[in-house]
Amino acid sequence: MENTVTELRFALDTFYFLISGVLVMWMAAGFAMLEAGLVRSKNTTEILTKNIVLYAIACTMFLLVGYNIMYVDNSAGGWLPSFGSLIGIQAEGADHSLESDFFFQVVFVATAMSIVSGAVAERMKLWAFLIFSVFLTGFIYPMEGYWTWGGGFLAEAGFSDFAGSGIVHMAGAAAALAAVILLGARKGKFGKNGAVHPIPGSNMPLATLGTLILWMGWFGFNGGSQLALSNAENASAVGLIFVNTNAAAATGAIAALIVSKLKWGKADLTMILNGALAGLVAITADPLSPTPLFAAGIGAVAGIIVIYSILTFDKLKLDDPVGALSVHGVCGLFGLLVVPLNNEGASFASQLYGAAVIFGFVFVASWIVWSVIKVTMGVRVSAEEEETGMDLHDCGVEAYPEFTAR
Amino acid sequence: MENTVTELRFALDTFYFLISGVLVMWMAAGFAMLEAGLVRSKNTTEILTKNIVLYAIACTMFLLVGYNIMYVDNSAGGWLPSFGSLIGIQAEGADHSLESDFFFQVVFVATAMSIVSGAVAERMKLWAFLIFSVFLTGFIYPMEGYWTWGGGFLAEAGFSDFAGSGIVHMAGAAAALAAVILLGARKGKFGKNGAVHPIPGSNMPLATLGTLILWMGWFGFNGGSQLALSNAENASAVGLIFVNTNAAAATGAIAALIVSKLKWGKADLTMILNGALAGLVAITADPLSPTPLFAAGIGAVAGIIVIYSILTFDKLKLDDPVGALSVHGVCGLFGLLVVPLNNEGASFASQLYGAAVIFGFVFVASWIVWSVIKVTMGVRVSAEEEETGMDLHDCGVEAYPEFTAR
Amino acid sequence: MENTVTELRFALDTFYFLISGVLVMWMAAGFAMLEAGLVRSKNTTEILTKNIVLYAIACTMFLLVGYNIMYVDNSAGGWLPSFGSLIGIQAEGADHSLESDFFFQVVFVATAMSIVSGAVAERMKLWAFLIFSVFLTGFIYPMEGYWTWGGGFLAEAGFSDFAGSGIVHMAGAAAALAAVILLGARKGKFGKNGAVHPIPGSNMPLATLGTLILWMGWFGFNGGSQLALSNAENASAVGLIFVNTNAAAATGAIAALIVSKLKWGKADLTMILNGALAGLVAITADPLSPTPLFAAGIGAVAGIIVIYSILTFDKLKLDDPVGALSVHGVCGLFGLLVVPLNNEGASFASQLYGAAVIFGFVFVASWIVWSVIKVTMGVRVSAEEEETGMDLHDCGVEAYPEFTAR
Amino acid sequence: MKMLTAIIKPFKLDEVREAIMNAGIAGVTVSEVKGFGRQKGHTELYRGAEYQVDFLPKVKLEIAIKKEDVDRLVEAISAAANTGKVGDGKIFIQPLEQVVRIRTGELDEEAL
Amino acid sequence: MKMLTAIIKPFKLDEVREAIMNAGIAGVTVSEVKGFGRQKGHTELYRGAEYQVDFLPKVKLEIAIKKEDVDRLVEAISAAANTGKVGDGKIFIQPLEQVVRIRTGELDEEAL
Amino acid sequence: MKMLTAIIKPFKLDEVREAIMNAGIAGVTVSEVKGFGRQKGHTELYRGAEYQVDFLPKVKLEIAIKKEDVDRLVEAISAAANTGKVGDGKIFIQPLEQVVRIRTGELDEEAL
Ligand SMILES: Nc1ncnc2c1ncn2[C@@H]1O[C@H](COP(=O)(O)OP(=O)(O)O)[C@@H](O)[C@H]1O
Ligand SMILES: Nc1ncnc2c1ncn2[C@@H]1O[C@H](COP(=O)(O)OP(=O)(O)O)[C@@H](O)[C@H]1O
Ligand SMILES: Nc1ncnc2c1ncn2[C@@H]1O[C@H](COP(=O)(O)OP(=O)(O)O)[C@@H](O)[C@H]1O
Repeated sequence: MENTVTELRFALDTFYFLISGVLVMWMAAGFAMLEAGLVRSKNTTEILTKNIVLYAIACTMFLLVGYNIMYVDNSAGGWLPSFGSLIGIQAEGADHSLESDFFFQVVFVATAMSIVSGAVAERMKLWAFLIFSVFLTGFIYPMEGYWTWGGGFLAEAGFSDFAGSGIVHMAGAAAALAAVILLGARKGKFGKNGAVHPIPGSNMPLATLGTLILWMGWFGFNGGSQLALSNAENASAVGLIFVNTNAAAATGAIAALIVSKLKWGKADLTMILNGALAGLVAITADPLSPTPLFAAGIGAVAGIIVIYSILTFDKLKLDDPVGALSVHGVCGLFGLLVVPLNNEGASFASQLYGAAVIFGFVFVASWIVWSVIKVTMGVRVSAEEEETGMDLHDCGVEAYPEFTAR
Repeated sequence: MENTVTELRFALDTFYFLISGVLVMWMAAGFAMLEAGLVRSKNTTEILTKNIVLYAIACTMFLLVGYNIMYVDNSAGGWLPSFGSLIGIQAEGADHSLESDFFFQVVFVATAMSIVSGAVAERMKLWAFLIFSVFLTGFIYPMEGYWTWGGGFLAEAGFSDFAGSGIVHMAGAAAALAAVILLGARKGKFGKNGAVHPIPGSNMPLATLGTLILWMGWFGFNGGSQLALSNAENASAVGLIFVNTNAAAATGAIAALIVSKLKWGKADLTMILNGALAGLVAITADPLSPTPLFAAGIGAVAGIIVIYSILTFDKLKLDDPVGALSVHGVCGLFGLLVVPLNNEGASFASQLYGAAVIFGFVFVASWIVWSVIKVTMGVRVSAEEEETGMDLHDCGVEAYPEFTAR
Repeated sequence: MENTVTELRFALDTFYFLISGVLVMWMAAGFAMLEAGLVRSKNTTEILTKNIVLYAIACTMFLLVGYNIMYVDNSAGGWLPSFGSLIGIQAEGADHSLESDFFFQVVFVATAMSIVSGAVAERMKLWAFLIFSVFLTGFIYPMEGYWTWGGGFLAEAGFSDFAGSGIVHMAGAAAALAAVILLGARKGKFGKNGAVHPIPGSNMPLATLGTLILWMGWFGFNGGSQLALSNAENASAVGLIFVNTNAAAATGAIAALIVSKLKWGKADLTMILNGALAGLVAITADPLSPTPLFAAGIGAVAGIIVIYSILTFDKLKLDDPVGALSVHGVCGLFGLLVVPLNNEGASFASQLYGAAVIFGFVFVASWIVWSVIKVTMGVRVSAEEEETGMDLHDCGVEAYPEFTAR
Repeated sequence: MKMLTAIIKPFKLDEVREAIMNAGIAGVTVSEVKGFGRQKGHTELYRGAEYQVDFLPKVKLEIAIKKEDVDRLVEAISAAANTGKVGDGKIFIQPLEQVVRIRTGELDEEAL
Repeated sequence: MKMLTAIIKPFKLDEVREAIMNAGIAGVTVSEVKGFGRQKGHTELYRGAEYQVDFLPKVKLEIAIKKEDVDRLVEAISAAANTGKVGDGKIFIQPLEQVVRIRTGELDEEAL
Repeated sequence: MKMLTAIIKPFKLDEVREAIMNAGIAGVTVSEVKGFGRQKGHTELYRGAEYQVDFLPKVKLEIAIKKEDVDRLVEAISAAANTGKVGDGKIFIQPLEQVVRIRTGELDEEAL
């Protein structure tokens, strides 16, 4: 009887991991739609290809080496992971199935990689991107992930990142930033004298759908990161996480709307979408400690930050078609830095330390990988391919191939 | 051990609330896609903006005041709610986490508001709509919600509305009806001598996707409204609710198809979509008492009603681009009125009473708010904006902004 | 207390069935979007209509007769099912609610039928299709389903098909194949001397979205097919199923990408989408016995097979706009045949036997139904309708009806 | 024969089509175009950057007619398409030497 | 030189293009248009309201050619585009005074 | 008056539009077309079958101008649209007999 109950708890927690994982997996569709909506139609097939294949590569690489690097048999507090075989074996007396944990973790890796595809859209070679994704998902992410979630030295240093504002989102943005610098801007984005020429995406309904998919998936992302549900404390925690996650997204959207209205007199839809995502990224560092009201506040600030951040990157001539650097990088950092306001276990210093380590490592490691790819096979499509669109060159078929003149 | 089991039940019920809530949250995307598909492309960015922002506003307002009005510390059987602070505090010995309940309830509010956006599409000012949504989600809906679900006087009067055919759907339609009357029809919709000039929506795949999203989300809407799952009786009830919900939607779609084929010789896709939704709305008043066969019957009748209702609103020159008045209003009422056929706890008189109270209150309260907005800032865009499309004026970017001539 | 725990297990398993069912129901949207993306826009409204109505018909027919035929009161090991009333009554001491089981099963039927719509797209009469769907979902599928899952003679013969590579997917493909032969190819698909003229689909983002929806839904499809979750063994099994399902899809996509790149120098997006689905179909026959690495291998092989299979059907002048015959038929068979490699309970002979029986029965029964329809009302639209598009003729409205030239 | 080309505001298409039909003209070919002229474009906003869109949606009608119908048709179109606001469009008249009806091979005025 | 404009049924485009190529003509500019003429439109149905759509999809080909090629090309196009049913379309021939090839600056017949 | 029709590469539209404006021309009508000519198309790939797409996206500009502006405008467009690669497009010049401004009824050169 006691055993039955223990097994029942095991079953419920496993189920909770799996359902959370399904929601995070669904975020792959969210990124795909968001990015497909925010690029021009001549590059849409290619961005769709990147998105579905990166998810496939992330899942495969994390199975082959990534999970092992990040979680299996590592020493506590270390810098370097051990290497063993695949995903290890289920521990005696575990609270949930090992595979359900793996499943939940594997979809996170894909999220980190999805962040990159948006920032480098419309100009990066398909295969350069795919090769990079092998490295990020198989090695770079698992390595830095180990430092905190695998029990490595950042965990020991008191760095606190509940569901990955830093470890997933800012890390993805760091990898993206390296690429954005190395790649240069899309042709025509920046004019003389700092002029910014917007390049409107082709499909606002897809961008909105993508954002709402991400919003939905985020309940799995943050909610699942409690890592247990089966007693009252954990269940209540998960409930609060859902409420806070939703509140931050909502106020992020509203804040972006208001800033947009005040600044330009109009409701800039893609800024509102970015505002919602900014709120989500920011609350991800700690969706459990704040009250819902405080969470709403964090979301609102993130919704403001994201707009000014996007404008700043434009001024710096760092071209990011979907705003990934601002949403995931800047608001990820912001999320990390406000953790100590609500969570006594975290200090501003340790948060800064952790953020610096993660950003530094991922940026440098990514820079090296991108650079090698650049030197060997090149990272950027030719000017002519950029003009005609990457769909024809890389994929062979346009996104909307009917005769209708493009 | 006993405690472990109690906590386990608490955890399972909390989880059930949260997952149901995620499904209902997802309905926000359903409404967004359905409406984006059923408006012209020149108004698509604007309707997307309305949909995502209304969800954000609903979540924020219900956190700030709505949940409190509807559920916290109210007297049983009353007319007026008490006012306290935010979402209250978890009761001792609760069956599930307070936050999970709040989360489930908050997504319902958004549904009610989503109903409005479709009916007023293509002509209502963005900001008039958003301001109204503050009032509906923060005050009007919570007030009438309290009367039944919060234990107010309608609950006492024996009014029975399991998951909200009246409280959510018909209420949303009542608010929409007030606006539709005050706004007038879209330019060009009605000609001389009662001629109806259809204004086809721009994107049937989006409309279909939206409907299927709503269908999916409805399992959370109705399934979660059992409010408990963790014993055999409740679990079986939830199972039956799923089956009945699905059956009513299926027969609603089939009935609309058949009527359409008999009347016009063709399969009118958007009528079929409305038929499925009509079945869903109608079964929502009581998805638990009927047998699956009876539920299928209710859905079929709703699928027929919705077509004739849409035709009637057109005759009355009440312009409703997406059929929200018929789907949510008329079929919501129909759903309420058939409850007594299967549920001995309900009487036809009390159902009629409840429907009248809800409709009357929401309609009048909405009328007042809309009227104040109309007088102060106006509710309708200028004729020229209507012609050019609201996207350019309110949002600044078209839904499909590429050069391709619109 | 013991009772509470038993009921709690009942509740958890019921919930698990229902959530799995919701995920499978969602696959209806996946098929709808995939097919809408892969047909020309002039046939898009019609394919959307087919998809939503077939789901409605499947749900209704399976409620009225199908579930009864397949599961209720049948004799073990038999050929012919018994006939009783509707879905039967809940057994004493059941592990989960009867309705939750019905719900999970009913969404499977819809999947089988969805497979057909893609293969016959762009040329089959709407009503011929809908009438066939009554027979497939009400009789043909339940009959062959009974033979294995209902405990009939194939179960006895040791045929093993965990979640339906054969019973659902290959069966759907068999019904489709009969139709594809009887219908003939779309006008213009095949030229002289074996030339294949591709007819590109109209909307790659929808096709990709559809695939990702299917991928998501498959976790319910395979994960739910364990049929129990509430103890450690079952929960662990479900966890492994999720991991294997995901791994096979991922490697299916990657393998199809690599073959495409090697053969044609480009990343053929719709082949990659088919590759992911091929991996999913193949692992469905047994997602539990293989290790994740082996599952990845199965997916990869399926991703290769699917490409060559599509090319072969083209050579045979069997026109299948979405690749359903290859994805669901050929890879379904492949999935069945690799089961014995990991599962000692299955033998190659019994797998072949089961596959032959299912394929033979469904193909012949479908052939008969299609033939009767062909003789009486015709299955194929007129040449002129095919030219103008089926949307205008069958549905009355185009998918993107705005003035913009098609 | 003449080829008359009219550039009009899109929402005037229905009225203009009726005017043409009432003038007894049996055929028109229509296309969507973008026009640039005295009517000024609008400012759009995308991700915080404003930009000027100078090309406005217009509809182009091409109508082959007999010489003697020109004046009547110009008047009919002008009346129907006129809103009095800048951007109402233009009518261009060009020579047309020969017309062939593909179906029958009929020529010139017979083919109109 | 002449400017030949052909309005044809969309699904005939491939055949007509081949006919043009076989006639030795090297260049064509194609656009999608909607046509209104003797061929009647169809009734559409949307949310229970029927409405008449009079504009049918057509394809327009514009081809600049030497004077002496006109007859040959008219015949080739007519043959390829003909289905014998109403709505097959028309060919219009207009004067063309000058042609410039942008790339080289070549003029007139050299530029074709 | 003349009707000048230019077929150019789509990405050159902005530059050409500026050149036209700088030449003091006040109006242009633009449409998307597909062009077939010496520039070869590309091979596309769909579901394992390769196929040739011969029609390339082009932009067509139609500009009604005074006779004396023709040479200047041809030069301006040629300069702006030239990339030196095959497919840069053509300019066609046709007679234009009459122009009407719908809004005011102004005629001919007044209406341009
Ligand atoms: N010179 C021209 N050549 C070709 N098209 C022109 C010319 N001038 C104007 N147009 C077309 O006519 C439309 C209306 O012209 P515009 O100057 O804006 O107003 P109006 O017709 O009132 O003078 C333009 O958008 C353009 O499509
Ligand atoms: N007078 C006209 N001017 C311009 N286009 C015309 C004219 N008459 C017909 N057309 C074009 O030719 C197409 C076919 O014409 P229609 O009268 O339907 O059939 P047919 O070519 O067999 O006489 C029309 O759809 C329209 O695009
Ligand atoms: N004879 C023609 N008539 C009409 N349009 C033509 C003709 N020749 C070329 N074009 C148009 O000009 C475009 C460019 O022509 P092309 O022969 O490819 O290169 P180029 O302009 O360098 O000679 C074509 O795509 C087509 O749109």
